[in-house]
Parts: sequence; structure tokens; C-alpha cells
Amino acid sequence: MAVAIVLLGPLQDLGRDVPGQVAAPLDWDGLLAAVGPAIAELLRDDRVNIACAGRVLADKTALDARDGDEVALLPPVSGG
Amino acid sequence: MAVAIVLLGPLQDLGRDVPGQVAAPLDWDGLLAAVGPAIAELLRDDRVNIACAGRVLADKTALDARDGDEVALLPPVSGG
Amino acid sequence: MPDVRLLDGPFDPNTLIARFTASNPGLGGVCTFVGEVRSDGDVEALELSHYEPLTLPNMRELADRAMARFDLIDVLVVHRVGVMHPGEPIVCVSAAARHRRCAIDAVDFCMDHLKSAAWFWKREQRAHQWRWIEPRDEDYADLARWSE
Amino acid sequence: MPDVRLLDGPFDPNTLIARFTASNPGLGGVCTFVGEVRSDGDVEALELSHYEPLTLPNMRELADRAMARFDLIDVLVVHRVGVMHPGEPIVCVSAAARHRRCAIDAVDFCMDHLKSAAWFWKREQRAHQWRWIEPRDEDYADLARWSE
Repeated sequence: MAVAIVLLGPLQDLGRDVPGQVAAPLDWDGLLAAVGPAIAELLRDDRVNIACAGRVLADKTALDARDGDEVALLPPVSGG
Repeated sequence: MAVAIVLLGPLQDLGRDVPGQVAAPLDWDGLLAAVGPAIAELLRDDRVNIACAGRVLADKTALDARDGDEVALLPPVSGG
Repeated sequence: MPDVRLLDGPFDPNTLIARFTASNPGLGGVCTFVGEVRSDGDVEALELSHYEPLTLPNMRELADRAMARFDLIDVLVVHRVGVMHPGEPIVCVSAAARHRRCAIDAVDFCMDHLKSAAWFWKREQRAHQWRWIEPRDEDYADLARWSE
Repeated sequence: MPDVRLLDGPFDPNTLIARFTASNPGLGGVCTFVGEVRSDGDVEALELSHYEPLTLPNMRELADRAMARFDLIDVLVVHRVGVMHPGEPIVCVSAAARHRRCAIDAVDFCMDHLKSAAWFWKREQRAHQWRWIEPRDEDYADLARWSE
């Protein structure tokens, strides 16, 4: 049973080795372990958000992804 | 030899009896006399401007219209 | 080079805007405001009068000030005069700039000045009666925002 | 009823604006901002990526907030994603309101949010190399103006 991990924007380039799927359930520590130390460091930045199942987490350390959820790693936006 | 007097906006309706032309030269007192007491009273309002020969006067009491000049009486605008 | 026009007949803002935008490709951003005669209860018509020797020169000066103050690439200022009916465009201002804030502020600036510092006088027809419109205090307050 | 779209191909802002204006006749005023990919030196292309589950819902919420906050009659928010070239429109925001200040402020508000609080990531291609664009401090400052 799996959780999908999606990297957005510049994180795509930096996280080529991050697995697309990891075992469910997935919490904050599990995520940091799954993405490797470089991406983990970036995730700790306040400007980097995490969405789970289509919702941005107010407190990303409270991540609790279940089977079938998609976890998106959202770096600072640069739109328009 | 004449100075033309043009009334703009609401002054048009109020100044139907104002002559279209008066003798040159025309100064502030001459203008007040020419337009009659009702319009003269309105001209004293700070928000009413006077243009002479296509230029708005910074000090309308310094009016000095010569032969061939057009004097325009400009009430507060309400544009756009 | 500012494009400033005083028109005494109906105009189509979209045609003007399309041409303005096409003449400034790859420029960054274009902000536009179009004002129409409002369908306001029983208003049948609106008449804008102006004073020919002052109105257009004053609008040209406004466009030049906007160009300099907001670092514009180009500006379009078009104003209708004469008798108009609800739904017809009265005014169209378009500003092209490299940065959006400049384009938006320039349109805001031009509209505030056209509303209360340009040589236009407005009257409305309701129930076949014409009535002159007084300037609104709100318009003076809007204008005061730009004084240096 | 806000019209909010995320487009992955080229669009013509003038067609959208003409339709938007025509659907709101006699409304007062319409303010529009159109942003294009700038011809900026050697920029060959720009790519905007987004996150499907968040981006469109977030834009719809932005449009709803603008409707309520600025007392709008209607609002149009269109954003391009994918690879674009200099001169191509990226964004078009149009707001219709009875009062011009509301229409202008609503466009300003939506643009600031699309720039720095919407789920878009931008990269530029120069000399065949893609480079991610960092958010600008200026954009955060613009956004902060709207916090209550």
C-alpha cells in the first residue's frame, strides 16, 4: 500500500532520486527519510509547503499520509 | 473691437442673458458688470475658473482680455 | 508616443485596445480601464460638454505626465463627448509598462484626473429632463492621492 | 459568476475581454490587466508549471474573495501554463464594477496574489539552458499591502 510523492518547481530537478512511491502510512520523519538529506534540508525551510491529498498542511510536521494519498512538495512560488 | 464670452457647463443655462460679445479691452470688473449680478456672484467662487485666449488664469482677477480674445467661464468640472 | 483622442461619436474600446496592445509586443503588461454610461434606473442619456481650446491639450499633458511618472512604454487616452446612451463607452485608458504596478497605477492616475481635473461637464437626462451633475467629493479625494 | 480558467495553450485576451465586457453591459467600468512574456534580452522561452489539485481551486477562491472584497459585478481570471514564447499572453484579469476604484483595485489585488500566492513555478530558457526563477522580494511586498 503506497503514498505518491510529487515534487514541484525547482524541487523536480533537485529530487531526481526521490522515489515516486513510498509505503503507507507516511509521517514527517518518514518523509524526511524517504527524500534524502538534501531535499530534507530544503523541506525544513518555512517557505516550502507540503500538500497531502490536495490540501496544503498548516503544520507540515503533522503529515499523516495514508494509502492512496499524494504528498506534494511545494517550493516558494514564482508565478504570473 | 470685441471680446467673446463663452459659458461652459451649468453656467450655460444660468447665463442665457450674458452677451456673446463685449467691447475690448475687458478686465475683471468689466467682466463682472457684463455678466450680471447672478453670474458675477458665481464667478467669485474659488472653484470657478476663467480662461482667456485658451489659457486658464492663475489669478482670474488679473483678467486682461484684448480684441479678438475669447474669455471662457469654467464652472467645477464633472467629467469621465 | 501617447495616443490621445477626443471623440464626438461612438467608439469600440476593444478595437482600440487590440491595436494598442499589438503595437507594443513583448512589453510586459497592459492595464486598461473602460468606463461606460451606467444603466442607472431611469437615466435616458448623458451629455458631456467640453471646452475645445483646453480639453485636448490638457489630456495630452496628462498623458505626458503619466508617461514620465510611471515609466510607461506607451499610453492611450480616449474620451467621448456629446450625447451618449446607457451601455456606450465614455472613456478608455490603456497603459503599457514593463512592470504591472506601473501600468495599473498609471491607469488609476489618469482616470482620477479625467474625472475631476479635466475640462468636462456632465448632464443627465431622466424623464426627458436634463440635469447637470455636480462633482463628487469622493472624486476630489481620489485626485488628492496623487499630489506630491 | 467568476470565470476562472487555467489554459495550456495560447489564448487571445482581446476575445476574452470583448466577451466579458459584452456580458456586463451598462455596468459602470471594466479594468483589465494582460501580462505577456517579456522580450527580455536573450529569453527564448518561459515555462510555467503548476500543481493541478491546488492551482485552479486556489484561483477560484481568489476570484470569490475579489468579488466580495471589491463589490464586483463580475471577474475573469485566466492564466496560462506550459511553455510560452516572448510576446505571448500569460495572464488576463478583468474586473467589472459599478465604481472604477473597485474595478482597478480588484485587478491589482488579483495580480499580486497570482504573482506570489498562487501555485505556479516559472523557469526561463536562455541560450538553450533552463533556469528556475526565484520569487522577488518586491512581489511579497506587493502582496503584504492586502493583508487585513
